[in-house]
Amino acid sequence: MSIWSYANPVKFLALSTKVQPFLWVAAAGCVIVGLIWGFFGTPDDFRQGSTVKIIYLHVPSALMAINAWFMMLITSLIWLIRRHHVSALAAKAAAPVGLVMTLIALVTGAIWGQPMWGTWWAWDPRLTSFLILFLFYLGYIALWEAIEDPDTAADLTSILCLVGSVFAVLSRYAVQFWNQGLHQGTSIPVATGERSVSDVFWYPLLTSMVGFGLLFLALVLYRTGTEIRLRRAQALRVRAGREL
Amino acid sequence: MIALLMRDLRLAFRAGGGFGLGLAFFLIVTTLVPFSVGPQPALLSTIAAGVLWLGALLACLLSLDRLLALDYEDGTLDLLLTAPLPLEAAVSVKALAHWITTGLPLVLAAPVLGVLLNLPGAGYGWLVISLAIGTPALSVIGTFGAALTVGIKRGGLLLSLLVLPLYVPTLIFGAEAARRGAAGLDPATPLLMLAGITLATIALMPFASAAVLRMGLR
Amino acid sequence: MTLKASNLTLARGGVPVLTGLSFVLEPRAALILRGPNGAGKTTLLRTIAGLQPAVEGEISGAADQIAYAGHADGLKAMLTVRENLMFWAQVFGRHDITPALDAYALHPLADRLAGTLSAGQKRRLGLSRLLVTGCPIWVLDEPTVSLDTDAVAMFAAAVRAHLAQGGSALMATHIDLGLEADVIDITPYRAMTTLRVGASDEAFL
Amino acid sequence: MPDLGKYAVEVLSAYAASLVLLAALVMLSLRRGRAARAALKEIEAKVKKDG
Repeated sequence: MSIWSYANPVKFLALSTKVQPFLWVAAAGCVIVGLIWGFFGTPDDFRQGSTVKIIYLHVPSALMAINAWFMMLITSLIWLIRRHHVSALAAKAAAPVGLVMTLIALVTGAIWGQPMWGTWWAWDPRLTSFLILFLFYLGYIALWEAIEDPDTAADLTSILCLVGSVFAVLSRYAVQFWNQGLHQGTSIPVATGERSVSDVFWYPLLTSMVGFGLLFLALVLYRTGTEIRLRRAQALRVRAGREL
Repeated sequence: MIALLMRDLRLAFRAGGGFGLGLAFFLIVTTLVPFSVGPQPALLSTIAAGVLWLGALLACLLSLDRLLALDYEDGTLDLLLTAPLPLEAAVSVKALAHWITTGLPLVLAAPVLGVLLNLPGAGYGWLVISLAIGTPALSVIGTFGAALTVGIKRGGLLLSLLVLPLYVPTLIFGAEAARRGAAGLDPATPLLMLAGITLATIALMPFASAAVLRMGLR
Repeated sequence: MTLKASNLTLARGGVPVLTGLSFVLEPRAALILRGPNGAGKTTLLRTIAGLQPAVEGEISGAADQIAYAGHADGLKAMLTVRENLMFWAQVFGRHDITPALDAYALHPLADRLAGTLSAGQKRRLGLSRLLVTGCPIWVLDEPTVSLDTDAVAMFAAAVRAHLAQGGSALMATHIDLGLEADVIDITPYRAMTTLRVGASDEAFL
Repeated sequence: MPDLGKYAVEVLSAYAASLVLLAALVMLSLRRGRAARAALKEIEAKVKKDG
């Protein structure tokens, strides 16, 4: 059985209904454990004091903010190439989640930046990139809302997602060129495998990141189900209307 | 293709065509800046290059919602789609017409408005060059935004919301080049990046715009 | 050029409206579509003109042969009649607009702005556009809307001349133009709401 | 409750803001989901009755 068989809405709904309870429990468990562990169980940083506890919200949400867009890019491509409706609806479902994740990353970043850098906001490349990402999410969601025909909306938002991705990367480099920035380097460099975060902070952070990831997954599955039901209701309504 | 270009230009210059509106908007924005930040010459001269770039960008944005919407309403787009002209070429030509009627006048007017904002003497040349290189990208990207929103009623605001984030790289490199020029620094790097963006968007965006138009008009 | 459509299924807004429709349009022939409102005439004509894809079935002989005239005429109010026509002629790679002006008695109006014309005059201008395209197959959606008796006669004469030159015409109209035309009633081809194949919402039913 | 030192306000407000945002997202998703289920049930029942 190929993975594409889950592109069928009915099959997708059946599967997602089955896994969702586990996902929700696991997501809630990881988020709660990660945050409580981080909040109560870790020492203060010798330079940053207790503000380091914000990392358990800031890093996971920032990670998911980018991953959500990345997921939308992939599902948009799948829609454009293979025309699977579930894929397009998953992209639609993920956008608000990504938007909120971006917002959390921005808010926690600002609250963290205030005591550390002495300012709520700095036009630092990372902060600025996230602000731009936020705008992209807004535009993407607004375009979905504005187009009546669902397939046309899926087509146009997919292309916007594609073009937007290119421009988002371009903006990232432009912003870096424009201002070198205050923000510390990446916390989890994938390539080198070396962490700039010590173990005491790392394990609760990892738990929290897994939790945010699972939460994202659970939310997207749930919201995709919602979109599928709305689409089905609309399809039935159109046809019922034409009988008369 | 030339026929389409000539028609768009002629329409823009006829009464009600909207030519000059962008220019007037640019003038007003520039005039309002000193009212909002204060008249100190030193302050104005540091922000002049950036303000002029931003003003030009907003003026460009202003006329985008007429770019394809008018042709959509009177059926011209449907007829163009059935004509032997490739749609990619048609949207490129429309972007070019937009640039000639909106971007080019802004480029030419910018130095005059620079005087109002105390732009340093070294900055005039670089401002004009950076605008001349950058504004075509604004027109081409704007055409994509216009194509996305063509069938949408009251799509003007949405158009701005979609297009402005896409304008970020162009604005950063363009304004950076103009600012460096005004400060007497070497603007070569941002100018080359700007040129790269412009060339890439001119080469690639028409395909996206045409694809989006075909999907939207179906 | 023979236009062939075989076994077409067409959708409007993702829902099939017509199915199993086939026809052949030979040169020198005209084909008139009949059917009540909402039967899918406009959808069919737009599909033939290439503005939307058919859900199923094949259309051959249409590529770059078609001059389409829909509900909107694609006229610019701020251009004169002559400029409007000249533009469309150039888009189709031609330059001579005199025959078009002749056929619809537009010479006296040639230098008026299209925006100042009456609805019927605009429609005449829109129809004269077909003559400057030089395309052999005309696809017309309700061409006689807002035309008076004289103008309908001009239109019928233009179609007749077009057919005599080897062209063909496919149109949706309720008016009898006095043409030697086949009539095809599309009502029987109406898609049942139970038809799912190819509908864009098929997966959701 | 750990001693948050002089940054207590910052840390707590960051947690509060994030949790509120997440809760709002989950609530809105659930509400929309329930509305969709109800709408679908209604139209399905109607279609079944008619056809």
